[in-house]
Amino acid sequence: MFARVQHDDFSQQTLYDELCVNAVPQGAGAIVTFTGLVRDFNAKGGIQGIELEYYPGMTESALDTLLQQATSRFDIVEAGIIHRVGKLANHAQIVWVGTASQHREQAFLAATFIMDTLKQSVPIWKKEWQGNQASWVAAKADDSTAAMRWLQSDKDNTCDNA
Amino acid sequence: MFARVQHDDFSQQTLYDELCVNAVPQGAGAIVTFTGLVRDFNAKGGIQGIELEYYPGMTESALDTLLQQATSRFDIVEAGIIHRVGKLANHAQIVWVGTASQHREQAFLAATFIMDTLKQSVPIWKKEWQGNQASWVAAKADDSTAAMRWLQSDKDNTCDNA
Amino acid sequence: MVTVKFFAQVRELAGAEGVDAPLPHPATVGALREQLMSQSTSFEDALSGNVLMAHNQTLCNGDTEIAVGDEVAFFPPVTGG
Amino acid sequence: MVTVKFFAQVRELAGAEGVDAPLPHPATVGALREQLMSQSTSFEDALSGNVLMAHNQTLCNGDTEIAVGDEVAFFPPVTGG
Repeated sequence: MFARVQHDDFSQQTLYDELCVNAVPQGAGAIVTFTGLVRDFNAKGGIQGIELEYYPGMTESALDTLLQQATSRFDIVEAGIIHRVGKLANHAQIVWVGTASQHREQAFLAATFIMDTLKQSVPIWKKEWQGNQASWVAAKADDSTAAMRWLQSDKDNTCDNA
Repeated sequence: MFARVQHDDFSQQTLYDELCVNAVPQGAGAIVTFTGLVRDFNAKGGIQGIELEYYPGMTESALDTLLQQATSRFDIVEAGIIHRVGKLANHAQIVWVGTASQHREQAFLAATFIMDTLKQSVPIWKKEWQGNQASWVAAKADDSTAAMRWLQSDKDNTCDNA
Repeated sequence: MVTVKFFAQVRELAGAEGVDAPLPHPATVGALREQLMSQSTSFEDALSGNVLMAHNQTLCNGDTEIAVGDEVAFFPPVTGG
Repeated sequence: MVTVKFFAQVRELAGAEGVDAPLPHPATVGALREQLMSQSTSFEDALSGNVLMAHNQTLCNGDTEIAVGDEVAFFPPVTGG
């Protein structure tokens, strides 16, 4: 498993190959990848790129936990996440998720789960640029604390013992 | 949309880029890919590669129809399928499916749908090699005719008018 | 004549990739199949059991009508992907 | 002291990436938040409303106990992916 936060762009081929290094010897027959791209519009009209902020340390740890959760919930043999941060132009690659399984259904489900959970619970914040103004994107989850708490279920939860 | 049957191996990056040529100008924010690999075992033990046979003409036409069906059923802006034929070694890439959508859920659903339907209804047949013997893989669908007939629902169906 | 094609197990059992056949009476895919099965024991083996049929590269059934110059294919349930 | 970090809108409203704060009484994340909000109007703006809290990089709530040397972060609901 691998999870990285980086500013630099990523190569589809390189990440696919990295996933296969562990996946193929474990009998993987199905590889699913998801790539998120910067869209060039929002509800208010055209945008000129985005900017992503993260919490160094906590973000990587949340991604690691997310991969562990996906591995325990689904019958997958390997998974990886790359998330870019910083300023990204329209159409740039933002996030890549890869999953490998012996059976395609599990690979699809695990990749879907990772993306759904990532959007709700990994500490990353997005700004959209319109002209010279950058606006923070509003969160969709009504109860964001509940959404994020999910990530803690496998961990020694010092907070809830307080 | 693009669908090809070929013996040669394919490159993840090249196919991803090919999908993006049409997908990105149409506002795609989500790209999903599926890759099927030759597994090195079956229920009876280890295998030494597979061999895939197809029906030149009908197979390509079935893949085209499948892409049209996926496009009409799901909110996707682009999709592609590559299926290899001939003799393929263990761990080789067999099939690639890519879908692009404004929203990730539709991209995931369309890719899942394409793979499920492809396995049931596209004229391709698989042999597995064990030692010097090659055995045809048994079909899983109980009613294969029904599974394949689904592909005809959008076409001028001369057969059913007979 | 009608162009007949065989694929996968059907091809191997038939011992041929295909054959040209005269138009059967009645002129249907089902009658063509019967005509081929009576032609040799290997064709009989190949075409009995769960065999799918295509007429001019579209899946069809035994009632489908055929004409001179058409292409008819027989093959087992598919197993690609 | 406790290391306090702000992110995204909270950081911008606070006008700072973080601050070192004395251990509050009681020594909880909630008391720390109250203490910071009474410190300046920009901190008050930043920390009112729907703000999430993390203690040593794990999501927590206001009752979470803290000690000298701990790291506490305040940030809005996440919007990555």
